Amino acid sequence: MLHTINKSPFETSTFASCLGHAAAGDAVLLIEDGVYAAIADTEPGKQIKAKNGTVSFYVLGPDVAARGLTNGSLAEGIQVVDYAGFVDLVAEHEVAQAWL
Amino acid sequence: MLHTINKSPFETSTFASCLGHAAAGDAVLLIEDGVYAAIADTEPGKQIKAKNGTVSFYVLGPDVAARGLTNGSLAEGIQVVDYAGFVDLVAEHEVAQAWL
Amino acid sequence: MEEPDVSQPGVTKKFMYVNRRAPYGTVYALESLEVVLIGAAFDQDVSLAFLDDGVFQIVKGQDTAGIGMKNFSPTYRALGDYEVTKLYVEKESLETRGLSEDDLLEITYEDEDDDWAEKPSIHVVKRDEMTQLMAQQDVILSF
Amino acid sequence: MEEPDVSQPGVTKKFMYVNRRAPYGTVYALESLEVVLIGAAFDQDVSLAFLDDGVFQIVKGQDTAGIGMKNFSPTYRALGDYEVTKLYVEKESLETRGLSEDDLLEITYEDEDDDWAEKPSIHVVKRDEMTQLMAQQDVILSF
Amino acid sequence: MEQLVKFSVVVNEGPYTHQASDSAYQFTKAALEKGHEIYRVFFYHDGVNNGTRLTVPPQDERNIQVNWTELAEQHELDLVVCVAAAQRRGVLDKSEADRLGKDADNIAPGFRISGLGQLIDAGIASDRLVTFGD
Amino acid sequence: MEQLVKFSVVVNEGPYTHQASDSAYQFTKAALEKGHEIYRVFFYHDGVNNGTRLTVPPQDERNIQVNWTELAEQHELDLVVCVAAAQRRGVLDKSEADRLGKDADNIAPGFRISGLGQLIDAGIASDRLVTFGD
Repeated sequence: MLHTINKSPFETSTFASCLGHAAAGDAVLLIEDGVYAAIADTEPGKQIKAKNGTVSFYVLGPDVAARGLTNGSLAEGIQVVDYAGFVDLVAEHEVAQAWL
Repeated sequence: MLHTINKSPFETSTFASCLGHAAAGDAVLLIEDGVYAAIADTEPGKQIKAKNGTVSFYVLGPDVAARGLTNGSLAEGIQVVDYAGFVDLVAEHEVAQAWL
Repeated sequence: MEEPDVSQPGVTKKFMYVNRRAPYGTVYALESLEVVLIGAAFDQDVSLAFLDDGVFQIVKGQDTAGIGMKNFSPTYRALGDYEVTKLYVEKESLETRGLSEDDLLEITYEDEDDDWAEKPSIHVVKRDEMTQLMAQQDVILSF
Repeated sequence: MEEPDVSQPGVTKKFMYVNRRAPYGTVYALESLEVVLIGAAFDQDVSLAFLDDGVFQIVKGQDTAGIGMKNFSPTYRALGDYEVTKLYVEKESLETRGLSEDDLLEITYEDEDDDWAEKPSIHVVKRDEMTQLMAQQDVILSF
Repeated sequence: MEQLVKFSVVVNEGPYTHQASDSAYQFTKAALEKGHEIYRVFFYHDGVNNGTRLTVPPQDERNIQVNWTELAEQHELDLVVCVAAAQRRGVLDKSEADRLGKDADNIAPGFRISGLGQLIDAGIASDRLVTFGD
Repeated sequence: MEQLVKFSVVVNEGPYTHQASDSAYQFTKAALEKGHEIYRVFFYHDGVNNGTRLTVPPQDERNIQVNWTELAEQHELDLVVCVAAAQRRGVLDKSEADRLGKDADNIAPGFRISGLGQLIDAGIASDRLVTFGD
């Protein structure tokens, strides 16, 4: 399963709920304000680092750049994709679940 | 100052942020999904109980009833008001700040 | 107006409607329920998940007269008539919100395979069971 | 089209714009900034507060080419030209988000009372100072 | 005796999706019933979508636009839709539609389109500004 | 070689206020560029507000409705606006307006109004359903 998260982890509980329901082998893609979860050395960034490997983490590059974050500032192990990569991720996983 | 909160404390950080910025003598009115913060024996309900006295807490009765909560299930010390009471609260405080 | 337009009559997929929002503050709960009712005509394998603030949707005793909005909670009780009989409610979400199963609407259905016995539609499940249920779906609709 | 219509020319109130949301994911930051620009014509005592996710609005290096939206962050740097010179940023909000003042746009104004010296508009303040600032206002606009 | 106050109300969300407009309506009605003055109701962000006369809610549901229009008629309310926000979202009156080359308009009776200055003016001229949003 | 997939896309928020419609547009465009099929784009909740032709965004801003309309023209996309959600929010085509006694309509070119069954059908008929919302 591919989970998408579009909410800031500092503003809503969406990120926490998604991580609580992501099974081993699932992928999580952060988009829109969801990309803020990827900032290294924050609480959500640490949770990503801790869960990385069990779950694969991706972040949408165009949303990262729009928000002034650099790829170097992201938590270790997160892979940056563009919209074409987003399409690939949906295609590769049988089901996409949007955490809104 | 009168603070209004219209978000569930379980979904967003609005409730926490408002309480972090409410000064002694301020009033906090819970409306819409914000009324869920008033449920006794929950984390937000306990925070209200702890801060009650320093800050006055109010909840909008029609929103409580709509959500199937009873006045008896609310944290101690919260005062229930109707829309007319909401108007009074705004009138009585020099400034109203909406925490959205 | 809303004719079921089943383009692929042979296909049965597992549809899950994921409800994570409270009612009334936003319209998502109501309009999600409208999808469930229309979707029932399509003969798919349907279940509903209630987690996070979504559990508030099925709290009993809702009375919306004071806010001027329609109380749509009785419609959940009618879901059995639409053959929507699997409502999974997350235990952890209830507990965090100070709720127990007793606070929820009584939602039942008549089991045609068991002499129309009346059975509960609501199943309170733990988070890891919810995760497993989600993993079994073909289509997940979240609003 | 947008003529200042100052109905009470003698009145000066303390207006605070409270920014608590990130840019781009929603339009509130942009449309709030539009109010600030229009409001500048009214000669009120204006300040802006950035707290919670609002601090993300003034992060430097924003590049929106990839999402097809307009980058409006340069407008914050022009606020000094509109005599909007008090931008309060909450320290705790920055820290929670892994940010420091170095990550923010450089926003300055020329102080006409001090031989047009260039001065910083941004003031990083602690939560209790922010609370005090809020308490001094006559009108608080939050979007 | 209670002191009478001059309120302005800001509505930042459209009809139905969020409760904001409903809450603002109930608040405004209650304030008027208590004898207070409503200086202005200002519709911003998606709030401008409250001002379209093309809505047709189900018959068993409240009609939010009609509620506002009727309240405005009864109490001579000044319902202002922000022009910039409205143009982004497709809420136009006849003269805006003509000026912008659009073949239809959709503004509801009782609402008028004006600039953001009307919001600042409301903040200055009113005793209290109350915001409803998401 | 990559496998081609049949997608449907759900858009639950209106233009400008939330990024959902922009993200959905970028996703749809990227999927088409990779040769995938888009079975349907379904607009629900406030998403129906993407389908009004009366929007006039500032000239330096993207025109979300026009983006969708042009993409639909280039790729024969099926852009469906949910009728129930649209009526609540004031998005009508000519025949709906006539039927409901409204004096104007506002549907944009390339969009059609239909029932919620089209969403379920998209779920059944597509390999993948991707939702964008708030």
